[in-house]
Amino acid sequence: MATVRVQQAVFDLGAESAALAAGRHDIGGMASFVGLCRADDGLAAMTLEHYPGMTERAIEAIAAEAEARWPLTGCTIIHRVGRLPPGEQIVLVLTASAHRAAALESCAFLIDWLKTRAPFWKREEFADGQERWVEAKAEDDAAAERWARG
Amino acid sequence: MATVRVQQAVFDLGAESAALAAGRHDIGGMASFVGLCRADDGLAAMTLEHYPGMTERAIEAIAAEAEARWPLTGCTIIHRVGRLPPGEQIVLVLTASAHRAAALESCAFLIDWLKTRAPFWKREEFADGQERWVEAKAEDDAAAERWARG
Amino acid sequence: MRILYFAWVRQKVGRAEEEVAPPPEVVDVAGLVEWLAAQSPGHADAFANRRTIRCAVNQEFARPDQPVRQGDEVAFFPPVTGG
Amino acid sequence: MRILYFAWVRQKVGRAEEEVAPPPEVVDVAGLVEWLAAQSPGHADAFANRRTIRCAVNQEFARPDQPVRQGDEVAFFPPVTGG
Repeated sequence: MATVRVQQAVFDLGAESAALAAGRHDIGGMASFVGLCRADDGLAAMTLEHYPGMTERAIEAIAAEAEARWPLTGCTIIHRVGRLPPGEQIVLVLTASAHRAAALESCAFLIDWLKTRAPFWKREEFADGQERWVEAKAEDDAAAERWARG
Repeated sequence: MATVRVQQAVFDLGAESAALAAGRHDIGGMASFVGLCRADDGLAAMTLEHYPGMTERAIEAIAAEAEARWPLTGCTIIHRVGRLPPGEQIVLVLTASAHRAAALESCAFLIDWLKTRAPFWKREEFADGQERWVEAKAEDDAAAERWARG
Repeated sequence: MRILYFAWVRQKVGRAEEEVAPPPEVVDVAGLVEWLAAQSPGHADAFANRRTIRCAVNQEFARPDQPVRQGDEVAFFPPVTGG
Repeated sequence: MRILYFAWVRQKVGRAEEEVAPPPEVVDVAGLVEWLAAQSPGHADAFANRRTIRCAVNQEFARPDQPVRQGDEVAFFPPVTGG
């Protein structure tokens, strides 16, 4: 059963990783991905909006899909919301398995699916006061699509 | 330039990750892999032997190959040696890039190549007193082979 | 029926949510979009380009032919950009 | 020439390293293996199955036809199993 959290607060990769491994001797590999806010093109901050209720359900469904595809011993997904300046963490995906390939592949799968299936929207603020909503990227759809079955 | 360490001491994923991101606003994603010692078949401990000098050179060469293939903003590789009971961390691979695919792919590449190109050897001790050297796995060669070019 | 709007759809409509009572001939998401688009200039603007709008019915992604009925929670938003 | 042994190769030879002075006809890794294998029963055992032994010359992986000369550091070990 995955741990899923949507929160404003920063997360702690080391603590989350330790929690997933605590007391277990059956984990051979843990993989993580942390998405961060880049200061591209004079970006001053990013604000993440989400759909409370649906977000958690959608992430839990994505995690359940990963657990069905790979033999995971644990999975943690944390996505931040609110206003985040450059350098701030946005999202954490953490997977653990007896085998490294399962941990690495499921981690890549989860972040690809999160990008296209979880109801979050990013608005960018720039140093000159301009604001704009980030547009969905075709490359993200393509990345998610490569995990399609059949 | 990658950070490469071969050490007996435990490492701290959170601290290493924070160090790689410190003061930077150009990182979009960080990927990590941590290999751990599993308690399979009554394993009491694993002892890692290495080739001092060559180990560091080999890991630096592997890291340089990753940096040539992907646009990384940072890379940290730590491999422990000595006696490690089940549950202990063995290896850390950490990569950072502007883009998530580069971070995720280079992380998978590095652990696959480390497994087949860095001079470490594992000896297993079992609860019944038996000891044996771990044999190289054909699946590890296959995993490393998929990154071959051309 | 409770309607929720997110991101620029919310900004264009001018509100985050509203309770609506569409007429009986509104039976699916496509019909609901047509009806909502006629409610105000802001609604019309938000739904001007149907292809850029996504929908969820009761917190599950939904296509235009998905049935909607009284009591449903229906959300409209742009393609997602999290992660 | 400095020879290093690791893992079960070290255990079979019975030492971690040794200084050797092979005759002039030993010019490459393959020749060095032949010569070393004749030095003791432990050496013979370690090199019994040539295909399971890997070699590095001056800390770079080397094939059987790699030249070796006085002053080189040559290491023999099983296929690596780190990570």
